[in-house]
Amino acid sequence: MCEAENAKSEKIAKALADVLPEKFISINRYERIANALHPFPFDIEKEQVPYAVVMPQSAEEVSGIMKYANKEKIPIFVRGSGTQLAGSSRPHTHGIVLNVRNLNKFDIFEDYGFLECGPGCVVAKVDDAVAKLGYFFPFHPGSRIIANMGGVVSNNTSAHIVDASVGKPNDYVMGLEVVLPNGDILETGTKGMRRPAGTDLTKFFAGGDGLLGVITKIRIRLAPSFKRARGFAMFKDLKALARGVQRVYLEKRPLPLMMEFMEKEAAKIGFDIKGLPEPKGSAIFFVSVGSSEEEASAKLNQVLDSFKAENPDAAYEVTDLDEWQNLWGAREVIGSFLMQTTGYQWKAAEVVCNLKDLVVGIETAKNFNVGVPIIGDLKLYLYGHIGALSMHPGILIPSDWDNEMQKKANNEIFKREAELNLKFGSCGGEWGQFSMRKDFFVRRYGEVGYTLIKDIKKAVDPDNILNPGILEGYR
Amino acid sequence: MDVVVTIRQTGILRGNPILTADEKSVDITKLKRHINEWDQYALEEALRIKERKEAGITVVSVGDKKTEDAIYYCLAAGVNEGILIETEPSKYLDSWQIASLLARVVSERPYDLVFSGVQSEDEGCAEVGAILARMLDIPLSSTVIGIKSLIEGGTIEIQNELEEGFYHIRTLELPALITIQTGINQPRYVSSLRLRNTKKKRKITKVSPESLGINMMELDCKKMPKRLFIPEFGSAKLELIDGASSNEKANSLLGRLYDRGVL
Amino acid sequence: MTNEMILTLIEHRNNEIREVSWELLAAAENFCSQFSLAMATVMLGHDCDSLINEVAKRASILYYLESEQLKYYSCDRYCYVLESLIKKLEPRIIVLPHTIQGMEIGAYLAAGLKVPYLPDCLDLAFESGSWQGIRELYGGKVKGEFLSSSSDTLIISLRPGTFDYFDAGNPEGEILKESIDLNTKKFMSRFIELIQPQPGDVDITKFDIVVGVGRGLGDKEKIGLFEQFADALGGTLAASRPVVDMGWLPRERQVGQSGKTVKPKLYIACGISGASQHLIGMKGAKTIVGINADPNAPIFNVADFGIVGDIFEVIPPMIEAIKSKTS
Amino acid sequence: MEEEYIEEIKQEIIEATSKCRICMSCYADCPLQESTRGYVTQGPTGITKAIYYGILWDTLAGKDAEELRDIVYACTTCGACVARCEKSACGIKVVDVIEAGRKLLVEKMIGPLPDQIKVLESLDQEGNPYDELADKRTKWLESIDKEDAKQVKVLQDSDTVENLLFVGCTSSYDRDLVNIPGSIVKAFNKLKIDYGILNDEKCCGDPALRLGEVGLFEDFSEQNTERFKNVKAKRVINICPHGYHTFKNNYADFPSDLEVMHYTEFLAQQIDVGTLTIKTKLNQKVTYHDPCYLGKRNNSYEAPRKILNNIAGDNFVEMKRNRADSLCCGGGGGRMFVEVEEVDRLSETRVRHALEAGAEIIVTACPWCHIQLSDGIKTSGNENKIIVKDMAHLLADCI
Repeated sequence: MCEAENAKSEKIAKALADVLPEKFISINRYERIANALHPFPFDIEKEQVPYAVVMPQSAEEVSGIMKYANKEKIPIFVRGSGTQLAGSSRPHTHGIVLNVRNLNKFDIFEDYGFLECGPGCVVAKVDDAVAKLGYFFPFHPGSRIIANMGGVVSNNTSAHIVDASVGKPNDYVMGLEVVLPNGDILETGTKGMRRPAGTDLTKFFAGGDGLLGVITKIRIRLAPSFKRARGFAMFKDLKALARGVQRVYLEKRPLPLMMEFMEKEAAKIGFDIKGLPEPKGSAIFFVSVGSSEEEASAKLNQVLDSFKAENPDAAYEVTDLDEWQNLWGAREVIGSFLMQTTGYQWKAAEVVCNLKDLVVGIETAKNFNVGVPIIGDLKLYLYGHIGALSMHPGILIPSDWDNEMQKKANNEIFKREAELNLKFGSCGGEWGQFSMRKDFFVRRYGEVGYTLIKDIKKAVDPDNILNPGILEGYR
Repeated sequence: MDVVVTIRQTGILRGNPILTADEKSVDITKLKRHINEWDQYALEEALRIKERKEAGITVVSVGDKKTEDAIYYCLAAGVNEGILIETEPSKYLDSWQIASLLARVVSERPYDLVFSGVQSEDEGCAEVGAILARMLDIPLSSTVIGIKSLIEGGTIEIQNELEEGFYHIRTLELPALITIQTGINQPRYVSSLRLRNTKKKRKITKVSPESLGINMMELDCKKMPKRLFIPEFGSAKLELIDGASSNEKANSLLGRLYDRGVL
Repeated sequence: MTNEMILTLIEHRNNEIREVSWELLAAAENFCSQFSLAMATVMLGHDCDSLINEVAKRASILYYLESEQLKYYSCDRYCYVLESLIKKLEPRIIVLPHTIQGMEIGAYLAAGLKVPYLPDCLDLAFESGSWQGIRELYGGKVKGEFLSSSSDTLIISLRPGTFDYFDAGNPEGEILKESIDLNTKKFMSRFIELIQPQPGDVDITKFDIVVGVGRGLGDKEKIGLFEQFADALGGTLAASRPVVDMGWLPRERQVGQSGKTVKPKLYIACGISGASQHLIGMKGAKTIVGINADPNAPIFNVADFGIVGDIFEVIPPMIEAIKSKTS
Repeated sequence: MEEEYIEEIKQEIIEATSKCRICMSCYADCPLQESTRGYVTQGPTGITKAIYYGILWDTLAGKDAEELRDIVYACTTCGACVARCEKSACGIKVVDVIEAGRKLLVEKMIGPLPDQIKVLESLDQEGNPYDELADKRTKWLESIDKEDAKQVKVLQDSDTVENLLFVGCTSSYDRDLVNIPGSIVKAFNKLKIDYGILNDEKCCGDPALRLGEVGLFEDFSEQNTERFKNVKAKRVINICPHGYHTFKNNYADFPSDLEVMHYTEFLAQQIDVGTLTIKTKLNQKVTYHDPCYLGKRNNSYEAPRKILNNIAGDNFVEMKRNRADSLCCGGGGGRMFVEVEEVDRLSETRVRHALEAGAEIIVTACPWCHIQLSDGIKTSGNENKIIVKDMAHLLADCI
C-alpha cells in the first residue's frame, strides 16, 4: 500500500484527535480493511479501503467529524455491521468510515411509552429487552443478531413482518436525532403519542438510505406484544399456494404478522435437515396475532379457511411448539445448508409481486434465472415472505468462479430482480433503494424521481461528503 | 553492505551447576544450549538492517560440532552465510584465542560492520568484541542500545549505554565494530519447522584453525582457569528464614524486620 | 622488564570522579603492600583541574594527560594515549574499573599491548609465578581462579562495589600534568553528545524501602502483586534489567550498573537471582532481603535475610500481615 | 522466494476464507465483542479477512505485520464462531483458519506476541510453558495428602497401567492448583482404580499449536504418542480440557485403541455404573462454567452436570449463558500468557453471570478457567460473595 495513503491516514488521525478520543480513531491497516468489507462473494478493491475508521460516542463528535470532512472534502461512509445486502454500507472510494459501534446508548422509557437507542445498538438486543417487558418490536431482519438499529431504520426494512398487518417498521419511529452533512445537529418528530401532522422531518431520514444525515439517536414507540397462533399449509401446486395467499387478501382475512413460504425444492431440503417428513408440495407457515390466544387462533383459522378453498394437502393450526420450531428452523437453514453441502455461494434476490399477478409472479420468480446470462444454468431455490408477496429466489453460485464472474453474476441477479419488479410495478422492501439498485430506481421512478432525490441530496450535502456512491449506484 | 555477527553458543544453566572432573570448567554436556543472550540481540539488530537496506549478513562462531545448531538457527533467521570455526569439544579457549580465530576469518572477507554481544552468559568477560576490533584495527563502541543512522561506506551513529542512566552518542567511521546490549530490540522467534527446513537445505561453511593457518598449540592462552568452584551458599551475615508454611516464613521474616527496626 | 608499579586509571564523568575510582585506589593500595609495588594513578581529560586536585589529595602520583580531545571518553583516544604512557612507564599492573568504559579499555589495550588481561575480578593474587584473579561465571553461580599467561605486565579490571574505600590520607600527591597533541593523529570515532539521566515519574533512590522484582516474576500481569507489596510497606517498586528489557517496568525503575544505584534502609529482592550488574546497584542498602526459589541464587551472598521459596507463596501472606499490623 | 510450505499455508487460508460471504453472524457470538471496544477486526470475520487480505495484498511486513500479529493473536480460540458459522452460514472452520494464520506468522517470523516467545522457549527447553524445571513436574505429589500421594503409581519407562492420569502443566506447576490433581487422586484411590502418572510427563503441546508453532507441537505429539504406546493404557484421563482436546483432535497418529477422557467424563461414568456414590450433599448454590475446550470444542456438556446434579441437586443453578452459548473465560489460545487490553474482562463478565444466577460457588473443570475466574473475582471485588472450585474439589469433599 502506497506511502501517500499512509501519510493521509496519519494526517487525518492527527486532525481528528481534537474531535474524539484517539482510542476511537483507528488507522490500523486491518481495521480499515475490515470496515470496507461488503456482503458480496467477490473481493473488495484497495480503492475502497478507508484512510481511517472513527467510532464516535456522541452526536457532538459526529458533528465534529462531518465538519472536518467538509473542510477537507473527504468522503464519510457511515457503517454498522456492514450487512446491507445491496452494498450501501460499503465504502465506494477512499475516505473515512464512521462506524456507529459506540453510538449504542439504549434506554426504555415505559412511562413515556417509547425507547431510545443509538444506531449502534444490535437489533436482537433491543428486541429481547423490550420483549421481556411485554412489548412488540417491529424490526425483524434475518440478520437481527448482528444488524444495527441505524441500518434497519435507514432502510426501513420489513423482512419477516407482513407490511399490511402492522405497517412498516418506521411507522413506529417517533423521532430521531440526526447530524446533517454540514455538521448541524437536528432533532425530529415528537415525544408525544400524537404523531406530527404535515411535514415530519423524521421521514427524510428514517428510510432515507443514509443520504441526508447521520442518525445518532432513534426514538421508537413501545407497542404491546400480541398473543400468537401458528398455522401451516402445504400445496402440491405452487399456483394454488399463490391463489391461497390472494384469497387471504381478497376475502378480507385478518393479515398474519408473518407468513413465510418454501417452494417444494427448498422445503425438501429444510424439512430433511429438521427430520420432518418429505414435503409433497410447497410449504407455507404463518403467525396470526391477537390480544388473546383465542383471538389469535380465531384469526388464524380464518386464514386457514381461505387456504382450504384451494384444497391444500394440509392446512392446520400448529399447537406443538417443537413442530413449529422445526418448520421455522427449516426455513432458516436452507441457505447455510446448501452452501455447506455444495460449497457454493448463496445469493438471493428480492422479487415483490402485486396482488393481482401473484400466480404469474410466483411462477416467474421460480424461473427467475431461466435464460439469464451467466446465471442461467445455476440451481435456484425459491422461498420468502409470501405474506408480503415478497419472494427470494436463492441462487447457488460456484465458489471457484473468479472475482469477475462473481461480479457479473451479482449484477445479473440485481438486473433480473429489477426487470421483474418493474414488470409487477413493485419494488424491494428490505434492502434499500440505491447502491446496486440505483438503475432500478431510475427506471422505476424515471429521471424525474432520480433528479428530485439528487437535488434534495445536493441541497443538504453540496459536496457529496456523506455516503457518496449510494445514490450514484455501484457495481 | 556487509555485516558480520560473531556469536557464541552457551549452555542454558537453570538448575545447579556441575563442574567437569578437572574442575576447570562447567560441564555443559547435559545442558541444552542456545545462542548467548547478548548475541541474540546482535543477530536481530543485523537482521533489521538487512530488512531496511541491501545487506549481506555473515555469522561467525568458534566452537565444537554442536555449535552447528546455533549457526543453523542464524541461517533460519535470515543470515546469508554461517561460518563455524570448529574446535575440539570441551577445549578451553580464552577470549584472546577466540578473537584471534574470528579475526582471521573476518579479515579475509569484505565487511562494513561487525556486531558482537556485549558479553557471554557463561564467562562474562566482555572481551572478545574489543579484542577483535583491535585486531582488525577498526573503531569500537560497546553496550550499544540504539543505532541512530547508518550511511553505507560512511559512518554509523550509535547510542551506547553508560552507568546510572547516562548515554553517549557518537559516530564511528565504517568499517566498525559495536557490541550490542540487551533491550536494543526484540529478537524474533525462529520456528522449529524453519530450523528443520534450513538444516535440510542450507550448508554451513566449516573451517578448522589449521585451515586458517593457525596452530592452536602456538596460539597462547592469556587467561586460563586454574580451578572453578561453586560458591558457599549465602554470606556470613545471611540469616535464613525457615518455616513449615510460606505463611510462617512470611510472618517470621516480618518479625525479624520489625525487630531490626527497618519496618 | 617492568617497573614495580601499579598504575590505576581514575574514571570520571560529567565533571565528577566516579565512586568506583576511590574503590580502585583502595584496592591498588592493598595490592601495592601485598606485592610491594609502588602506587601511581592516571587520569585523562580536559580542564578538570578541580578533579585532579581531589585525586591528588588521595593518591601519591597522578599522571594527568590533558587534551581537548579527551574531554569526553572515547575508546580509541584513551587507548592511544594510555598505550604510549604505559610503554613509557612500563607498570607491572594496570588497574581499571570493570565499568562499561573500563571493560572496553581493558580488552582493547591488552590486545594492543599483547599482554594478559583479567576482566571483572573480585581479587588478585600471585600464585606460583603468575597472576591469579578471582572472578564469577554464570552470573555468580560459579566462581573461579584464573591465571595470567605471564608473570610480568598485567591489566586487570575490578568489579565495582567490591572494595570499600578508606582514606589512605596521603596528602598533596604529585601531579604530573602533560598536554598531549592529538590533532596530528586521525581517529575514526567522533563524540556527539552525553545524554544526562532522564528524571522519571518516580525517583526510586528517594525511598527508604525498595522492593525489587526480577526474572522470577514470570509475566507482566504479576507486577500488580508487588506494587501492592511495595505500597503496603510504604516503599516503591524497582526492577532488575530483564524486567525492564521486557518492557514490564519503565527504565527509571531499573536498579543496577546501567540503571540507578539505591541505598535504602530496606531492599527486598523478589525473584532476583542477583547478577553482579544488579548487585552493584543495591549492595549499599542497610538491610537486604532475598526471596528466591533457587538456593544458589547469588542474591543470598549479599542478603541479611533470605527465604528460599516461591515469591508468589511468600508475598501474599506478607501483604496480609502488614495490612493487619498497620490497620 | 517464499518456502513452499509457507505458500501451502497461504493457499490453505485463502481457500478456507474465500468461502466467507461476510454475513458477520459470527461477530455476534465472539467473546471479544464482550471484552473489547468491539473493533470489527476483532470479530472472527475481521480476523480471518485480515489474514486473507494480508496475504492477497502482501502487507505482511513492518508495522502492518505487527498490527496483523496483534489481531490474529487476540482470538481465544473458544470456537463460538465455528458453531455459529455452521449453524447459519457457510460452515467455515474459523478457528482453524486463525490458527493457520498464526502458523503463517510464526513461519514468517512475525508471530507470536513478544511475551509468548518465552513460553515457546520454555516448552522447548523444559516441556512446560511456565519456565519451570522439567524434573520438578511431579513435585506436586509432595504437597498433597501423604497417604494419597503414596498410592499414586509413578510410571517408569517400562511400566504399564490401565488408566493413565495426564496431569498437565498447569495442575502440575501452579501452586494454587496442585490440589486439583490432589483431589482427583484422592477420588481415584477411594474408587480403587488402577491408574498412574508418567514420571516424565510433558506438555500436550496445546500452547505450541495454538500459538502457531507447529513444528514444536509435532515434537510433543510424537514423543507423547510414543510414550503412551509403551504404557499400554486403556484410556488417558485428562485433568486439563486443552490436553483432552489436543489428544482427541490434533494428534497425527494417536493410538486408536487408547480412549481419551476428561476426568469429569470418567467420574460421571463411575456414577452411572454405581461405583461412585455421593455421600454428603452440598448445600451451597453452585453454577457450572463450561470450559470451551470441553464444551464448545468437544460437546462434552452433560458429564459435569451429571456430577453436579448428584452433589448439589437443586442447589445447582445454570447461568443464563451455558453449554454451547457459554462465554469464554478469556484464557485460551495463548491468551493466558499475555497482558490483554480488555474493556470488560471476560472473566469479570463471567463472574457477574454466576452472581446473577445466584451462585456462591462457580464450578469449572479447567485449570485455566479456574485461574481466570479467580482473577475475575478479585478484580471485580467479589471475594466475599463467590468462590471458584474445580469439580475435583467438590467431589473430594463429597465422596
